[in-house]
Amino acid sequence: MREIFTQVTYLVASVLFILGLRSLTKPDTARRGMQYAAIGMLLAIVGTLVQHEIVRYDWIIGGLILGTIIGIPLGTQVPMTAMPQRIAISHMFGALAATLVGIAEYWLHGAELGSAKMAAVGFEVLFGALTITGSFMAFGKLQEIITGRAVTYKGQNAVNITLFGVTLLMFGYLIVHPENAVVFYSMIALALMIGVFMVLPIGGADMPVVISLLNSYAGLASAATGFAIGNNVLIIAGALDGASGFILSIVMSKAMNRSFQNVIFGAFGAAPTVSTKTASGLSVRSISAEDAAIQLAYAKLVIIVPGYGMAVAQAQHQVRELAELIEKKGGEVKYAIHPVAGRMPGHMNVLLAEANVPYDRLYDMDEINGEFERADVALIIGANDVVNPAARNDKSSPIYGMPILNADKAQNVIVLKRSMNPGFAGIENELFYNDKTSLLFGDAKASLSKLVTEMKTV
Amino acid sequence: MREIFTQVTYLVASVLFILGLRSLTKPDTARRGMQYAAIGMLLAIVGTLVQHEIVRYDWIIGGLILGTIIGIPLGTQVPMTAMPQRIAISHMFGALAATLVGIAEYWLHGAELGSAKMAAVGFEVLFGALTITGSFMAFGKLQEIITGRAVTYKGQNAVNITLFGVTLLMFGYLIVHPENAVVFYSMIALALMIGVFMVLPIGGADMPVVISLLNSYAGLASAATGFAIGNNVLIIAGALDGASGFILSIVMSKAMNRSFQNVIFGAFGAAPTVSTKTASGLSVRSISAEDAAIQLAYAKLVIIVPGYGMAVAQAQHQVRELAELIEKKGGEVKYAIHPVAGRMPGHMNVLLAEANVPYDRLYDMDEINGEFERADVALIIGANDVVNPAARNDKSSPIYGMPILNADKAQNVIVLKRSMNPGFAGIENELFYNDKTSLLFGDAKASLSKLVTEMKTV
Amino acid sequence: MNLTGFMQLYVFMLAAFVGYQIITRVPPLLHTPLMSATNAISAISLVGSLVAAGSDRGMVSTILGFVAVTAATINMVGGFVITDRMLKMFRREPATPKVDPAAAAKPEATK
Amino acid sequence: MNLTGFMQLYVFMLAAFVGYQIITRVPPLLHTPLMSATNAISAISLVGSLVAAGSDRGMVSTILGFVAVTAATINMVGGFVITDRMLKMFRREPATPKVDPAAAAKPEATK
Ligand SMILES: NC(=O)c1ccc[n+]([C@@H]2O[C@H](COP(=O)([O-])OP(=O)(O)OC[C@H]3O[C@@H](n4cnc5c(N)ncnc54)[C@H](OP(=O)(O)O)[C@@H]3O)[C@@H](O)[C@H]2O)c1
Ligand SMILES: NC(=O)c1ccc[n+]([C@@H]2O[C@H](COP(=O)([O-])OP(=O)(O)OC[C@H]3O[C@@H](n4cnc5c(N)ncnc54)[C@H](OP(=O)(O)O)[C@@H]3O)[C@@H](O)[C@H]2O)c1
Repeated sequence: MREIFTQVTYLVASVLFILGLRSLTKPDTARRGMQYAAIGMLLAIVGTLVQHEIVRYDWIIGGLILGTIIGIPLGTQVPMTAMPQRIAISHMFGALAATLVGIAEYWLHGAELGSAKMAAVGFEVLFGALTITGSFMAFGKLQEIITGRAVTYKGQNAVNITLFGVTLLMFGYLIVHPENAVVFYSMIALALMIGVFMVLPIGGADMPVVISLLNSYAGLASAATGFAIGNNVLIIAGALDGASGFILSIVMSKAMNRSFQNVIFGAFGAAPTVSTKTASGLSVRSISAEDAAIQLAYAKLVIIVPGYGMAVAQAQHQVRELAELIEKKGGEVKYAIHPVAGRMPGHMNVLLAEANVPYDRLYDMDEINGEFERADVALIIGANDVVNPAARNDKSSPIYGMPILNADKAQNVIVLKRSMNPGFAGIENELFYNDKTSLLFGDAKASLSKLVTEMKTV
Repeated sequence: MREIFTQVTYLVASVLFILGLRSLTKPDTARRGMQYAAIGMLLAIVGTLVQHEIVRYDWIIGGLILGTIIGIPLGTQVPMTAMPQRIAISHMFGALAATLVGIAEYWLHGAELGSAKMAAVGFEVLFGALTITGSFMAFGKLQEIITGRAVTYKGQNAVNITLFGVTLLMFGYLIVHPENAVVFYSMIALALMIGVFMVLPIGGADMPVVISLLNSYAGLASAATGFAIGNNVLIIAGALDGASGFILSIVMSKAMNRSFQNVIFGAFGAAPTVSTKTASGLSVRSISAEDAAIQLAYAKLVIIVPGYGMAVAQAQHQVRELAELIEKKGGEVKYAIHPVAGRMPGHMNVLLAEANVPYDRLYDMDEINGEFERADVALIIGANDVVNPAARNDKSSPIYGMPILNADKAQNVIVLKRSMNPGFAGIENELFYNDKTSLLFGDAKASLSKLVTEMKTV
Repeated sequence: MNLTGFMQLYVFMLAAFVGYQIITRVPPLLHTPLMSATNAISAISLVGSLVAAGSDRGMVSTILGFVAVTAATINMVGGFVITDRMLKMFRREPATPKVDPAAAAKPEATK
Repeated sequence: MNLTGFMQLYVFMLAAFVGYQIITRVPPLLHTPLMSATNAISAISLVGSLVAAGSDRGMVSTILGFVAVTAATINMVGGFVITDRMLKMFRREPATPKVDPAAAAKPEATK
């Protein structure tokens, strides 16, 4: 009887999870849908707790309380600008849980697991372990605990490949001889190392792709858990998770027009290695906040192009303020969102949403690119690569072929950045040297605040 | 070992089925995809034949051969115009197979089935049996073996409901007492009767909705078979089948803007009962093929509106011919396809495709409705309800609210039909009495051939 | 209800989702082929029929199985053939003058 | 490989399909919430952790379970909360002046 109740809760939970993710296809239904998913989660937990196997609750309650205490601030306090590392670290937790469950399974049954279950547990701990360390490294790089630079050394790939090969051999051996605990635990150790070495050579800016990849690994790990302990809701959630991570990493690579290999082995994002053109001879025109404000005040259509810099400066609220002032002065404002602006998919959207910018003002690249001709001013706020014309016309450029926003087609271009430093791709951007471009140097937040005060006086 | 092989073939088959249906979302990939699905089917059959249980092949081979002999003509000979009844009859075969397997299961295990499996077998034979007779009735009505009229009598619904109630009671009883064979077989008998009585009161023209409904029942029946004999590929195929039938019947009801109940209990399509407006006083203008040809010859844009009449007359090839002539004369030709033109979803598309009309000339209602203003001639070939303005402006009309093609917005309207008889909905059509409308009476095929010859001489 | 029962429920539930998502994206253009395609696929009930017909568990089961096999085979053969026949007809580029097998069935098409 | 094993493969295969079809239709607008949403859902590994922590099968299992429960709970709580926090921020109609809890976290938002 109880058994049936448990099973029903799992089935219902699975349905609610699917409906929850499905609701994310429309902004209006999204929130409600995810609340249902949360209910599904609670159901599944209750369904588990009533099972016969569960005889002592002390540690369970302890874990739930401790987890909640840590979880709430992670949910409420983390600023939107820190989402990438926030997501990286949560992959670590997920993978940790999966791996430990796998280890417990092995600890309890060891040899009796039999080959099939052993294979499942093996997958579980393999993917789990390398996701733990991999995600932690990604977190560290994004949080700048570890250097964001790509750490490379001679024979690196050789080392990684051997590591990988050995681990696979051990895995194969275990499927035949599940009883050999030494192999099992050393396999986990190696997997943990693989995680570290895999992420080490990847530049901090490439982390988002890596994170999504790890996301799908974490998914596969929990799916494997489902196979090991014979639980469908785990398999389903894992599969959904895996699909999501996989598809998002593809989306990103596409929008950056690069291949996985390139991301994983390319050691891209290590600026010095790739800088192609240098700005020798070219000169830029800088502009004062006052003049910029005047331009904006008399513009009919202003297209705002936010980029990673806006995130760094946490300037989204000032952006909204400025936009409102421009509208007061009778101008129209649109936001042009490049698929890989910022450092994670949807980064700009969520930041601007936080600043209460209604999402129907945000236009995808294809929707807006035609309109730049009409725009009097393209206001570029901490964006760089996503408006770099080199992607169109410089075959030698590492970002050649990447679809970009046609900001250079606007009548005037105003760029907010702090210096002449390059962006993520570490390359010069001709746009900044274009005659119609003028740069307003300084931290985006500061510059925007100046612009706002100036606008008020205009 | 063999067991595993079998299971693998089933798994692969399931994947190929899903990919096959998925390929139908694009006309270019569709054919290839369905060929993969066919391969999946063969795999599953091989996987089944190698099983240990199967010890004698004589009857199997007999059945396969006989089925193939009957199946090939059903696949190659049936004209596109007969698709509705073709599909109806095939539902009957499908349901028959499911039901017989269910009976065999019961015959062999009877009481040992246990409640759970009994429930599955029960569903299987219930849905199966009523689909057998229901589909056959639908077939009969469409093929005009049985009267297409809705057969109604006093207290009909009462009878049906009691029948239904009794059957359900028996089903419930069987789940508790699987051993009672008498109840089992009489339940099947009742289910067969339900199928008949369910379809009897529904007009021939409403059959497509019924067919799709029966389609989903057939799907549920084979899904139930899957549950009964513990076979996933059956469950999956059944679910896909069920979903398809269900969604298509919704699409149709929507496009006819009617509810299921209305279709099932409305005894619609029984012309005399509903005819609202009569043409008293109004006069129509008939036109000669010659004059019509001239109009078409000098038209810049001709929008062709095919309807059920084109199917009846099998005139699709003449339509293409005429269109080609119009183009020779420098006119542009577009086809306006109403979602429920004809007697089944996609009816017109498949007929015109058969006549080699490229599918990018066929426009859905929403795409084309804006263009009728621009059209010099709207050529209506055996369409009626789908261009009836009453749907827009006559609240009392049974089709009021149904989205229609705005043929009446065209400069001139030429209608090809045989008489002043109404269409499926059995109601008058003001459009025919409109000043800009002229009717070319006669069978569509004949009229079109005339038009073609005239065009050549113009 | 036993565990396999639940497993089957999961399979059914997920398959229904997949079906719903796929079918809702099939364009009206291909609704007729869709109908015959699902017919063809539903012939998978063969796997049940074959066992009934071939596992020599008494004449009744064998005969029932035989009829079932026949019926299912009709759907399989007829269904896949007619679906292919239809899909073959859907073309993008303007119709070519050359005779094509599907249309050849109707003389007019060859014009 | 046993039958349940295959059953599980079916479930995985179908779930992957469903996932693929859903995710590919999530607009870029919601890609960040999507990431945190899948995080939250992945916390379902709790069901495994709880058993390990509560079924009193030796201290090792219990401790491993305890840590697992903690980790999974962090994802569950943190994940659902932050997802909801984000989704709450997405608005269609122009921003309203009234202070809203999510934005209130950042003083500027209240302007
Ligand atoms: N979105 C994703 O999913 C994703 C994932 C992986 C990689 N990427 C990559 O990230 C890049 C995103 O392009 P992007 O144009 O958004 O950013 P970007 O190319 O990295 O450029 C950021 C710009 O912002 C400026 N900046 C930094 N901090 C600032 C501050 N506090 N105030 C004002 N300006 C500041 C920088 O110049 P200064 O230093 O001189 O101020 C820099 O020019 C693309 O190359 C993309 O391929 C994106
Ligand atoms: N497509 C679906 O899935 C579906 C399903 C269920 C119901 N329906 C219903 O079917 C109707 C379809 O509308 P429709 O406009 O296509 O057809 P319709 O309204 O049924 O009208 C058919 C017209 O064709 C004419 N016609 C019949 N045979 C002809 C021939 N040999 N030559 C020339 N004309 C001929 C008839 O007039 P004469 O008799 O005077 O020639 C009639 O006016 C809608 O009411 C729809 O709701 C459709």
